[in-house]
Amino acid sequence: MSLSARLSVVRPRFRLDVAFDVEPGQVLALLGPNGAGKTTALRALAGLTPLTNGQITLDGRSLDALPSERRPIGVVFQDYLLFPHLSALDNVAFGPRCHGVAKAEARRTAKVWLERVGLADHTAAKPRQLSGGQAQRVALARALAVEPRLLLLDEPLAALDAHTRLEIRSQLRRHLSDFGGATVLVTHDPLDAMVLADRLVVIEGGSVVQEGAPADVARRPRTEYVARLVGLNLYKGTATGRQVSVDGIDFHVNDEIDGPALIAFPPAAVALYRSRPDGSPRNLWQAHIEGIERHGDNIRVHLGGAIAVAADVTPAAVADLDLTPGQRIWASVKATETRAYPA
Amino acid sequence: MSLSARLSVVRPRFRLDVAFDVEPGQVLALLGPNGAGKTTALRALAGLTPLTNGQITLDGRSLDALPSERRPIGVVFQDYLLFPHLSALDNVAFGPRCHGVAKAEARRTAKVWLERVGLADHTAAKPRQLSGGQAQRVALARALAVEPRLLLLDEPLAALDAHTRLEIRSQLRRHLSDFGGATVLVTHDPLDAMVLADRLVVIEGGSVVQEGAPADVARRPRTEYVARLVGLNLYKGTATGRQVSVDGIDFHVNDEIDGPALIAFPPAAVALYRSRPDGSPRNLWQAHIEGIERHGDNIRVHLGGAIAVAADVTPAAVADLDLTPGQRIWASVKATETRAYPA
Amino acid sequence: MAADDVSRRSGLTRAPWVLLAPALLGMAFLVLPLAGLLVRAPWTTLPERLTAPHVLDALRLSLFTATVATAVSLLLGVPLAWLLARVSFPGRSLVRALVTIPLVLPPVVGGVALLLVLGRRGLVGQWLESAFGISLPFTTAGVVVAEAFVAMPFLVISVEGALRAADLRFEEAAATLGASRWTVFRRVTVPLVAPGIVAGAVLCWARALGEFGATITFAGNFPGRTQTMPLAVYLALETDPDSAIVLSLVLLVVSVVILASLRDRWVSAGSAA
Amino acid sequence: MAADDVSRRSGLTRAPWVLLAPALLGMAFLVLPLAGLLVRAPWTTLPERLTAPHVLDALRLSLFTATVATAVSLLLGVPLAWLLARVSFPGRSLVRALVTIPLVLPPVVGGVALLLVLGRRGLVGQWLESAFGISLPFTTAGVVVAEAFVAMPFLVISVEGALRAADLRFEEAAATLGASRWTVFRRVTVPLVAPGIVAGAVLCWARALGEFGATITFAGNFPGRTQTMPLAVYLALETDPDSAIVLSLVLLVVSVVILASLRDRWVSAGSAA
Amino acid sequence: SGSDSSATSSSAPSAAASSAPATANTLTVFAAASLTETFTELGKAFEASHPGVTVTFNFGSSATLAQQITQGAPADVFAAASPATMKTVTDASLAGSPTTFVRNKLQIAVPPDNPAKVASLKDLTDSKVKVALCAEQVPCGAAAKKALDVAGLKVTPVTFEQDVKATLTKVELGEVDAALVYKTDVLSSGGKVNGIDFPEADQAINDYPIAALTKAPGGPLAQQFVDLVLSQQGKDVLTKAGFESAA
Ligand SMILES: Nc1ncnc2c1ncn2[C@@H]1O[C@H](COP(=O)(O)OP(=O)(O)OP(=O)(O)O)[C@@H](O)[C@H]1O
Ligand SMILES: Nc1ncnc2c1ncn2[C@@H]1O[C@H](COP(=O)(O)OP(=O)(O)OP(=O)(O)O)[C@@H](O)[C@H]1O
Ligand SMILES: [Mg+2]
Ligand SMILES: [Mg+2]
Repeated sequence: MSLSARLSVVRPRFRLDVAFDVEPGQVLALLGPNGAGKTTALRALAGLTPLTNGQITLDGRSLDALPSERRPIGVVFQDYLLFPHLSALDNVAFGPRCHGVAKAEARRTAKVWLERVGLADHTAAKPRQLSGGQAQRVALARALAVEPRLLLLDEPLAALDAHTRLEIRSQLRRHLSDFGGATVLVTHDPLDAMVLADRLVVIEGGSVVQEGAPADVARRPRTEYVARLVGLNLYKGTATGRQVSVDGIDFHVNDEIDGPALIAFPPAAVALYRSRPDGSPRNLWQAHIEGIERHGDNIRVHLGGAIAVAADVTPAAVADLDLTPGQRIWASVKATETRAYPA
Repeated sequence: MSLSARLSVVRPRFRLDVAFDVEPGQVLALLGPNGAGKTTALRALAGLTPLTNGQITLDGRSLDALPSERRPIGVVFQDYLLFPHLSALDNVAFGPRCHGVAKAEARRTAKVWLERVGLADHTAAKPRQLSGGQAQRVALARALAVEPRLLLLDEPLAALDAHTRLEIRSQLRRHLSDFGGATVLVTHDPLDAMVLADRLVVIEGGSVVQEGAPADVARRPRTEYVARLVGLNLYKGTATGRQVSVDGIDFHVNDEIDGPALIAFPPAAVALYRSRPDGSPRNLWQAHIEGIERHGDNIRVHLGGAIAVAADVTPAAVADLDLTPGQRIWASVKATETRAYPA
Repeated sequence: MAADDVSRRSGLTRAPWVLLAPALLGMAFLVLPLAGLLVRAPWTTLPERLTAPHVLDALRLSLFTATVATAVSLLLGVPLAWLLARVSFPGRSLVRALVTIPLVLPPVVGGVALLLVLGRRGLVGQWLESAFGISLPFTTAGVVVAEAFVAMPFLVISVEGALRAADLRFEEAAATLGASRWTVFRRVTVPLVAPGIVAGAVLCWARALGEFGATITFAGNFPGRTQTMPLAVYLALETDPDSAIVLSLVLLVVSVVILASLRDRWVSAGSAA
Repeated sequence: MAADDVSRRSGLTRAPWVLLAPALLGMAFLVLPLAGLLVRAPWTTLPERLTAPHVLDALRLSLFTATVATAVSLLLGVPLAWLLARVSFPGRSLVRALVTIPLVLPPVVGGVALLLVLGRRGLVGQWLESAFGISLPFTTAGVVVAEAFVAMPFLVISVEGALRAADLRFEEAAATLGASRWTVFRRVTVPLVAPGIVAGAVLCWARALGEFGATITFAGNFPGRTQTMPLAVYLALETDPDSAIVLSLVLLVVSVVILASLRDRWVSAGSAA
Repeated sequence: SGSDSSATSSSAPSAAASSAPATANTLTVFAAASLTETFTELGKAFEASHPGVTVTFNFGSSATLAQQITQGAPADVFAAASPATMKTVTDASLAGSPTTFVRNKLQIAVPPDNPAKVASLKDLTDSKVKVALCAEQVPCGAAAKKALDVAGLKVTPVTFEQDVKATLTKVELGEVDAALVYKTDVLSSGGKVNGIDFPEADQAINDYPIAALTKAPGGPLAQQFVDLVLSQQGKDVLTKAGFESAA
């Protein structure tokens, strides 16, 4: 087993308590809302924040007693932290130099890495002459240039534009599969997480609330945060047979289930009606419109009432139904689009 | 007219030359790849980088000669720049205090703003005790608390998690419509741009390459960068009637057009076949697979050959076709899904 | 953002020898001579020497004048450092070098120079006396002037260094929030470089406390009025060297106690950043 | 990221009076006494006084010893400052206060203290002489020792202030790249606080250049070997004050020229950040 | 100085009181640092015989004091350690003709164990003997040079000290084997050095001049203090400290 971490960090108004393993070659994504403790966990792995409790084992070796500089790690920080007095090239060559590589050789390595991240033209630039995205790419190159066994990335793609992000993302994947080390990635972007990670660990308020393969997490979110992340509406209810009751509304579902249950459905599965539609009364409730906003090509309607629901409708539908905030409306969800699973 | 800007900044290895107007209450998004000059343009508007040439007019008043502190602006910086020695509350109260508001009053205002961005619990925290996302929300509150006439935002939502981003985004919209000032927003996130902005200006290499309403830009991208941003394949070709020829491949399109033309279609509109399909030979070409990656729920296949194309297919299709990198394959696009317009 | 964590993992055990060895050598070099003085001090007659009235007078005067001189230096010196670090004007590097003059000038000559300018017959002193009836030489105010003249450059230069090392972008951020240059200075610049200002003030205070040559020349050596501890030490050296060592030790102990107790508070309060 | 742009919009015209007034007053206060000396200087006899052989000897010796003393101080003092700023150990605040001792100690007493420790019969000096045949008093090396003793605290304290104001997170980033504490110090810490180190070195050099009391007490006064400019000035003052003023002016002009020409280069090279 | 209780009116019987009424009960004496002990004692005596008068001393190097006086310092009496420094003041017409009130004679000072076995002036010429002399610019150095010239000896010292106390300190700490210093200094060291007389010392005697200053704010008190120093009482105090009386 490559990385095994049990991390506990106690702060005056915050407490982190998480445990996870990462197999060799695997990428673990840490997801969580702002202030969940993702950066704290990463700092603990890097040896920059002392553990109050717990242990970190990498390739069978305990890292706990090792200072940062002796840990075989590479870190990309959330705000880059490029050395302001060194050129981009020397920033990247810094790591290899520290590992005993001769100057000329280290610079050659650095040049190769800068080329890989698409900054061959900016080797001589000082960090203050780089744009935000350029700086983050240099930081990425700097972390990768030490050929770490454990790569720690705090929002590595956040400042990259769509084009570059695609490129760097696939290069990152390629490089990761090359050296077979463990990677821990902090990101807010569900797409990044889905594409890059083999496993997700979702942290909220310092504790793990869900973990699993990206597809599983995406299909069966366990908290509202995860549900929003993967674009689903999520409710807690009580199931009896094929029926889940949530705050007085009965949802008919395809899954056979009993007891406390979670039920999830995408906003696009919600249909809106000006008057009560005929037909089966299940999965149907009355709501009022709290807000309307553009969402990609569609319109997202926020519904209040017994439960808060997001519904995605086409602009045409908005015009047809003449939707306005405050209006009362009927909403329903197709049973085939809802997914129910034990809470 | 609220804001009218002609900005020209010359640097040793870079030259910015852009012009745009922003109507009162309008939000203009500046998009562009890393290093395009977005931050430079914002700094010029804020009076932090001197103009080599050009002029800035806000509400009929020229800002050129005014120092930053006399410009009625609010700025959120790409790396927050919270004052490390002040609490979150005092960071937000700083602006009102500078505008002559009494201390107690300024703190009240600040408290309200921190509540609006969801940080009521962190008023006393110093910046170093905040997570990245919390810090950025404080920066947002700090910029808004001075009730600026021109709001400048450099990636204001980049560090926010999905949940908070949704909230802050709609609050931002609400506040913008309240005071009716002009807003210039730099972002990489096409969704942010689409949802928040009334108009997009796309910069590449220091010059404007496209501008217009978000929907127009999304429908008719003019550069590869914009095309990728809005998720389209884009090619330059020559049109004759309903046919556009791109590097030897003939595309049949719905639009009547002649001369140099651009043609765009979504990756999902590309169909893949193991052997040459029967039927109309148009919109059909042979390619090889360069890469395969997950993309949301689908699989994105990168195709090489006469033209580079991204194709989105379902996981089931990948299994059926047994796609592997290097493989040769036939690709086609439905004529109804392609859009052609003059280059 | 949690850089303060790092201090927790520090400790002498983790300091590399290549740094620790010169550091300890330097410390020994600065502190050992004190040991020499302690060995040599006439411990038996110490109490009576200490309680002599003029010793307490001199000590009180020294602490008072050094503190006032430091306050004056802060008032004039921090803006001067800011000017040198943040405002570009022609001849700036010359002015910066001129500011170091009182450092290089042998203090006795400094005292003479002060007499030439601020003395009763000096360029400015004449006018001060006729216009305001102010005469600085041979007064406690004169001691403050002499000490400030000699000590202020220490403050100016170390604060300027701190200002240059500080991140300008915070000042830019303050400007966009509507802060005038003065507000930026007061509410952003000064708090950010507080550790540098504290360091400069310590240098300035200590130098003022130990000032001898310029003081005796410009302000004279009148007990209770201008006789500071270093002047008392000088006279004691003439008559009774052992007594001089005792007086020096008193000066040292008092200043070390004050610095050790005060500075930690300033430093932790000032450098929260 | 382009904070350096801000300097372009600076200028005296934009400096607020509330800062400019005290800054200019401070500048006048430090520079005016020089005017006094210039007015008083015996310009007619200047050339012959300057070309007297011992003047050039003393000047050369002063520059040499002050430079070597600064080098020694950098070698020992920067690590010491690092120890005080970055490593927490029991008694740190006491050590920090003890380091200021040579500042507060009247220089003549400092010289006596050095003799007590490093003199022929001193605690360490005895051993130095018997073991290595090294005797410091009355030698040029002794001048360097005396100057370093007096001037090093200026370096230590101002560098410590700069270190405390620096952003620790860059050092953390270096550590994650595999840099040992020593490498972090050498390749990250020192370049980042370069402006502070330059400021400290300037203080140290200037203080060493002007050193009088400790030097004459510890190293004595022998032309060509231990007679530095301040010693020459002091003795000239006894018999011929005009001559003393000329010598002082020479010292000043040389140091101002050196500082004005060198510092800008250091500062711009060091503070590229 | 506990005579403050006496009436102010009694303090200035002379007519000069009207010219400087505010300062007439204060006397400011600028004196060479080597006179610290003796003059402090004489000052007390003066205060005792002049009720209501306070004597303030400003002790320092004679050259510094001369500088201060020529720059307008409010001094009544100047007692210098050398005629040269007094001359600076008289040249500026700030003092009447000075009087020599004491003289000081050189001795060879050696550490109590006398490691170099120095017994005479000639022994100082031995290159193995470390010798400290005062610099020629200061009075004791001038005297030493004169003595050595008279003796026809050439001594190469390791240092030319800035004043006699510094020279003495070098002997006390054993840094040098011998030095030429004043007899008063040997005496005041309280046995930490031994003094050796030598015949040439008589031809190299240093005079201490004293003068009342012409612009003295203390008026006639200045001359009265000078008179006290020149009186038998003054001589007693000074010779007790090792000074030779001035003929
Ligand atoms: N101070 C400077 N000196 C020289 N060149 C600079 C400076 N600041 C920025 N540049 C260069 O100017 C160009 C534009 O930079 P800018 O920061 O405006 O880009 P950006 O569009 O904000 O990019 P990003 O999205 O990565 O933040 C870049 O090529 C950058 O390297
Ligand atoms: N040095 C510190 N002292 C006290 N509290 C801190 C410190 N650093 C962080 N915190 C707190 O610990 C919690 C976790 O912070 P952390 O930086 O790990 O969050 P995060 O998950 O990385 O968030 P983000 O996505 O916004 O970067 C936050 O509530 C933060 O306020
Ligand atoms: Mg974080
Ligand atoms: Mg940018």
